[in-house]
Amino acid sequence: MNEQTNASQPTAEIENLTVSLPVPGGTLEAVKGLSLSLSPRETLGIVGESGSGKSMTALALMGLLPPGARVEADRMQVGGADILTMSDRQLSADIRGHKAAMIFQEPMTSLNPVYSIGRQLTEAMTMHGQRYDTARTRALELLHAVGLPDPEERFSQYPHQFSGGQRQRILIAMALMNSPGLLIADEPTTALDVTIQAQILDLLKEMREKLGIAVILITHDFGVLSHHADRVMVMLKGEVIETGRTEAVLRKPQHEYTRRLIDSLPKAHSRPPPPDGTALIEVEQVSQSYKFRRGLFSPIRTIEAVKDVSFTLSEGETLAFVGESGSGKSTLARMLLGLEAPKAGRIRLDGTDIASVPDKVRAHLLQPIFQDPYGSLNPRMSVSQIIRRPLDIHEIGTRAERAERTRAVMEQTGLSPRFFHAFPSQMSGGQRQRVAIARALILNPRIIVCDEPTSALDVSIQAQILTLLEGLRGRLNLTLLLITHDLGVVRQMADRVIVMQDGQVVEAGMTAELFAAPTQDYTRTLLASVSAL
Amino acid sequence: MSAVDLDLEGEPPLRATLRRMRHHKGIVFGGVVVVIFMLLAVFAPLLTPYDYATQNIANRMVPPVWAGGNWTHPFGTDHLGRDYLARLLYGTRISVIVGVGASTIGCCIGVTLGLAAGYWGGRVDRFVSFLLACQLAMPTILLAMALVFIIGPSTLVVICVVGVLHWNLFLVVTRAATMRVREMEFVQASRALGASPMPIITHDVLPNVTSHIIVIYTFEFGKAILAEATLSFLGVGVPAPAPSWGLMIAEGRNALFFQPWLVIIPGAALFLLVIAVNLMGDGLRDVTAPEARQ
Amino acid sequence: MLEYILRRCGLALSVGFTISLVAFLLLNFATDPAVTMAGEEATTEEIERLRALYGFDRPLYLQYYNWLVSFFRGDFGESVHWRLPVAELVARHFPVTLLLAGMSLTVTILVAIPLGVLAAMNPNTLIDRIALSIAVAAQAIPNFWLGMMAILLLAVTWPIFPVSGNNTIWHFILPAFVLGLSSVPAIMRLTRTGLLEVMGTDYIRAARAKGYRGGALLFRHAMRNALLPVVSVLAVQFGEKLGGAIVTETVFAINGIGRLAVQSVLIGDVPVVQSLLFLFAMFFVFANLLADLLNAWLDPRIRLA
Amino acid sequence: MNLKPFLLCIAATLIAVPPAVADRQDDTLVAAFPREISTTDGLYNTRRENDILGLLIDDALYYVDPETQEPVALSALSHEFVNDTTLVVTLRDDVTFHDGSLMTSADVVYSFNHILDETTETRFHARIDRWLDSVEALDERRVQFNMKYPYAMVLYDFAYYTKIRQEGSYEVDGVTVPDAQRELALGSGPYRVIEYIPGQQVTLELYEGYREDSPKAVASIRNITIRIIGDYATQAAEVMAGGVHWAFNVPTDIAENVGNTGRARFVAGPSMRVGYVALDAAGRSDPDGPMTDIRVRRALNHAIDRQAIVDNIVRGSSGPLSTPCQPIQFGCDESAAVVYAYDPDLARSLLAEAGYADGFELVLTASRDRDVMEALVGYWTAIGLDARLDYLRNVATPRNAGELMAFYGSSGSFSIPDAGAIMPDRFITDQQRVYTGDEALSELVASTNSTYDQDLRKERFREAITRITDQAYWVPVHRYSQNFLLSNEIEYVQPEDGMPRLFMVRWQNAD
Repeated sequence: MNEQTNASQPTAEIENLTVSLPVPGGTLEAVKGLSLSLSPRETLGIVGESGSGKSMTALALMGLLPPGARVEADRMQVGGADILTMSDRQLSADIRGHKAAMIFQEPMTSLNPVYSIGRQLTEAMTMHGQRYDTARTRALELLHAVGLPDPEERFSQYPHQFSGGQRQRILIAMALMNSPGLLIADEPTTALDVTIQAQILDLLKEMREKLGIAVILITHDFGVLSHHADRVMVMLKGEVIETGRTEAVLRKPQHEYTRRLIDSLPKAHSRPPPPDGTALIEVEQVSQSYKFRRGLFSPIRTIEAVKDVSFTLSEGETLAFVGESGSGKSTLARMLLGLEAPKAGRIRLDGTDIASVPDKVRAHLLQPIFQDPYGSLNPRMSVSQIIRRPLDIHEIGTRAERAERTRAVMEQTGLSPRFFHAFPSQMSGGQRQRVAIARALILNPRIIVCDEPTSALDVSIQAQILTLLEGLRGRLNLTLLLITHDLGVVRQMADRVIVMQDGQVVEAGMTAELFAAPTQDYTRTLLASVSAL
Repeated sequence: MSAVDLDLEGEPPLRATLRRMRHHKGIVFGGVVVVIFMLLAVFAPLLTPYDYATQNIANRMVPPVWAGGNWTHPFGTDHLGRDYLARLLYGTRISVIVGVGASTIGCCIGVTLGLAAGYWGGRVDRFVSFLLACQLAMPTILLAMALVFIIGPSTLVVICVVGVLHWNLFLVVTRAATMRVREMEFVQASRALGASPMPIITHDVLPNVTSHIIVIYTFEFGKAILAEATLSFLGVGVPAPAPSWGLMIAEGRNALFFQPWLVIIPGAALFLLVIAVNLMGDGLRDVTAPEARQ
Repeated sequence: MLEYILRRCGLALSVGFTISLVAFLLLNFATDPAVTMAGEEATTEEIERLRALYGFDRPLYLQYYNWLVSFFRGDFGESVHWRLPVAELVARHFPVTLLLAGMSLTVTILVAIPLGVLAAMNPNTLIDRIALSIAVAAQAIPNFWLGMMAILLLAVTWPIFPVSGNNTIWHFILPAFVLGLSSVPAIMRLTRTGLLEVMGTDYIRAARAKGYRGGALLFRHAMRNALLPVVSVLAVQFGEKLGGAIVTETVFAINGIGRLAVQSVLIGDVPVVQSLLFLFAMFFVFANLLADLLNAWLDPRIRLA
Repeated sequence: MNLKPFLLCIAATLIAVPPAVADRQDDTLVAAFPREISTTDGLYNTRRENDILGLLIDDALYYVDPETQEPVALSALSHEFVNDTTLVVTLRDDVTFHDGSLMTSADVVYSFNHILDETTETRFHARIDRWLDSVEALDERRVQFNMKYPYAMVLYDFAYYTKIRQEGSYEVDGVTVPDAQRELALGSGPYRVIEYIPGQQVTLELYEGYREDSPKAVASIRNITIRIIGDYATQAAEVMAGGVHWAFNVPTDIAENVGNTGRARFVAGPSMRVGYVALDAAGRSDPDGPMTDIRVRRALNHAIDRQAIVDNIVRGSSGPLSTPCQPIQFGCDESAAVVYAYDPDLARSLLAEAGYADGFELVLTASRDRDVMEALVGYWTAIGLDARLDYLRNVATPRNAGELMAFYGSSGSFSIPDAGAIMPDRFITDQQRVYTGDEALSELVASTNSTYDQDLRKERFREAITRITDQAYWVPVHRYSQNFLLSNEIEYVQPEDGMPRLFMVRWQNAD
């Protein structure tokens, strides 16, 4: 239907693109003077943190910028068509889904829940006058190609009947229906579990080679790019600060920011193994299950979140729980924090059964740090109130003493005193996470339970927080229980690792040993899926 | 789409909300109108020399100024020669008192149940949900009529009946907000600190659902005013000779085609007050929404 | 799915049961049905005779049991005032109200949904503001007042529509409009926000990336998702029309169930009020049930759960 | 969403129901009644609405002539007093019920026995039972009435307080069922009921077998539809819009306004109706209540300006009232009444004298004439009482139960121009509505009708009126004006006695 692009001509080309967005009180230049050129079969990685303008660039290519956005460029073409001069109708008819297709970060929500996948696949062709039979044949062909099992049978099923990975495969198939020359993948794996991530990236690579298309891969994760992109473009605040062959950029980053990005990737640490301390937490064959209903009237289902888990946490060590979402690691943390009671098994805190440890004593022993720095702070309280709250609840000290202690902890966690009366909404994500750490520290607990402490933060901030935690651990002789899906974090921080899957312990061992020689298949898949540099 | 990371000069949430309120046309308009009505209600005796109940049947049905009347009775007089402006002004008191009283009663019931259901969940939630299902199914107007009829009409009875029958929105919103807040990590942090439920509800949950409650309160305020007017109109509300606007409309109904102002004036007052209240509610929702979204 | 339906029906029944209890207790505690029933000019002996005849002297729980049993047999008791079986009164008045409710729902749909769609398609424009203003105004207008204004303008000043009564379909147009308008704000806002929300979802962005735009995007992708909640709220609104009919029918002198309710309350006709309270509630409950089932059927996420 | 079926349904309904507009073309007169007709059987309701309906569908033995206001024979041919307490009535031989059957003496005896039987719960039992001992048929055409005492009002009572029903009308499967004639009363009048929709309308049709020499044979319009329209504003709107031809008792304000538009005519006709507030002098609601104090009752009388109420609110052909009857009635001698002039200061001092200087809570219960009620409450508030209006649809129940301290009542005396038509009902203590607690008065009033000596009756009425007004058992308020709204299409002249006779309505310029 659309003529094959001339081999000599680049698939997509942008010269001097500027995108400005209206914001309260003026305009924001989301992309400034960007130029790029992309040949068939080539993969360009665009990397940057949120707000760097990488997504805006992609949306500009599709003509899908939010209303009110202004686009200026010397030249912008996809598959030989000049996007700048095209109307929305023309863009719809000729570019979107035809010359250029796009897949998005969230496979769970990118399919319309009320229509079957068959309809959503075929309409990409039928809406432009193709026969349904042709479209169906093509769709089944592509579903086979992207590796969806039983495409014929599942053709009339609805999105909610597929897993996240499967949905991303369906979305890739959908993007390829009209054989576009360019595929833009905006964070295609961020929302997926690590083991699935690798599969999807490999699938993209395979499709690119099989179909001869050009790919723009947008990500915040340098790791993703190292194996899958030919060239890399690094963006910061709307500007391209560095561009070049992937290996070259990784090996010899030119720009300070690029260097920081690469450096901030967690590295294996070289901490001497901690001395054998006393056992602070002993967990014996703990199980936990939930009965729940999806709606008020769906049947009751039982989910076994944790099955027969046993481990010991000794004073001074850092133990990491690794697993994908639903592996039961967060449930474990909740049980330790006294937020729920186990259905079976025993948990002993410092030698006492957790059920007989009074709440307030337990609070002195261990404190949590949560994942989401937006949700973990009460937006109606000022920073000092938040940090002081544990002292208020435990009724420790006088007003002045509490304020004194608050200031001390703030200093410890690197929070400037000017934040004392600030509210969470006035702070950045990293600063908030520091507040959360300060709150956890103010009672001088011996154990900190860190539930995904960095996964909601930008990469460069992640590194700062991890460094802070490392420093505090040393200075305060903290015992850390780390819960994460990020193996990089594990390698940097943990002494010991426990790998979990479906509520059960798959493998446990010292970090270095486990990374070097995993014994279980699952652990191997997990490790392999992490894009090492 | 990727967020536009603007390093806005931060300000505390309350001040930010107040600033947004000052710049919200709906709130400003609604607020000004509501305040004017409140002032009229409070200072009614100073604004008119007439009493709302004193009749002068030799001087009935005087048209208002714009319909050929005179300035002695700017809004004219009713079928008993009572000054219509005086009745309207004193009627504001009834509307405001009923609005405040009924929505406060509804608020107390709904918020209490909502907090309990949202915080404890499980059986408590199921019980409260069942109560809600029953309450929603109750034909409110009919039940209110029956109740007022049985107990006997008076302003207090109307306030209580309307209040007792209008708590579902408070419940629904408080429950949903509480459930959401409850799952937020700062609540879990407090629980991990060993705090007992009451301090968590008062310190962590309530401040974060207050904005929703205020929004609902505004809407229910308007609804209660309309409910009172409707009951009075149907003859089972505030008893005569109290100058309830609904009653004034009912009394003016006979003259609708010939002295339409008797119906139009109280109707317009009712409309203006309720629309102002609702505009405030809409505005407050707009203004507090950004925080709710975070 | 079957379990879902059964559960839903179970809830509907238990709600109905609770409400019947409330209706029964409320009116039996608060009034003496025998006195009301004996009517004007009754003597004490006659009241006692009636009390024994209708079993008002028996224990309350037994009375409730009998009332409930006969209720489910279709015997709703007898109106004190009309001296007619309540079932017959209801049968006589209900179709009128049903027609009114149906027509007013049509008005709601025809006004609210297009308005909501228009507003959502043009957010923050003049159209949007006009639509929202209509919603805000419709929410604040006292229904009975609107009805009177409608009669004043459209039936008397310009005699386009009949003034009152329910003899022909033309008699229903003004009241249906007045009653229908009361649901417009809720439905319009819901359509608008629903559509705006849907238009901001990932799957709409994905559909746009596929080449969808304009009307095709709206009708082939966004509408069904946005209207799912609207359908259930419409059903709820339909259930609430009975309550609304109380006022509208009074204003327009329509001889439906709402007017019957008002009259029965004002003359203290206990059996009728009791039965109507229960019937209104059951009507609402079943409208809701229907909405849930409809929603389950329209939404594959529930249908195939 | 698929709306098509729903829309189709609506469309089908629109087509199926033709817009039927009742009008002159159909020879259908539409009359509006403000209050519902709970039964078409006039024996079971005494409201004016039922009086009007009864005159249309029932022919009693006698009829009050609209010109002379004297009783004339209707179903009866003649009557003859055998002695003071024995009356023989001869029936006509050509009166038929609406099913075509002939009216005989057996029907008359059956009908009177039905009223005399207390268990049938007819509304006229108390009144008829007071004087009538028994009824017997002498032959096919002659009926003998055995009276307990001489009764002056007997022919009026025949005209209005009785209906003649076919023998066995109330027997269903051998059991007497009072409601048997509720929906479609079988009468013998010029119109017959063809449809009765409770609370909505009654449809009547001219009875073809009606005899032509009847004084009611002036009926000319084929169909009469009586629509129940609860509020007068709607009635007025309907009259202006052409949906209703005839409405009565319309408040003067509205009627005048409608008349001014020229879209219909306003006629203020004469009325026999009087309005009053009865006070709980007997202390039925509260033995120590303020109403038991004569000074309080007098104060309430002095507090109201009847002339102002009449001039400003009621208007039309109304007038202030000082008697417990309508002064145009026989025996209703205004000069016998103690007149309470409007004097709020005196009222206040009377209250103070009675120990109520700071007032008390006065609840006035009423079910009609809201404007007047509010005016009364206003006057009583003005003398320092905490007066309140309790406006109910059904006053009768609490009234008969003795729960009220003051209630508004009115009586149209069935438009009978004789004080004997109102005072016995309102002052003989066997009536539950009587709150005087005055047995001597009760006997006195009872005696007014028990003689044929008109001078003696007059004397007794004088005495009773003086007693009632002196004791201030009532606050008499006003004589009513009877306001009609008549469509320009019809002709109707209201007879002097104030009883609307709908069968006298004719189309304008009809032959």
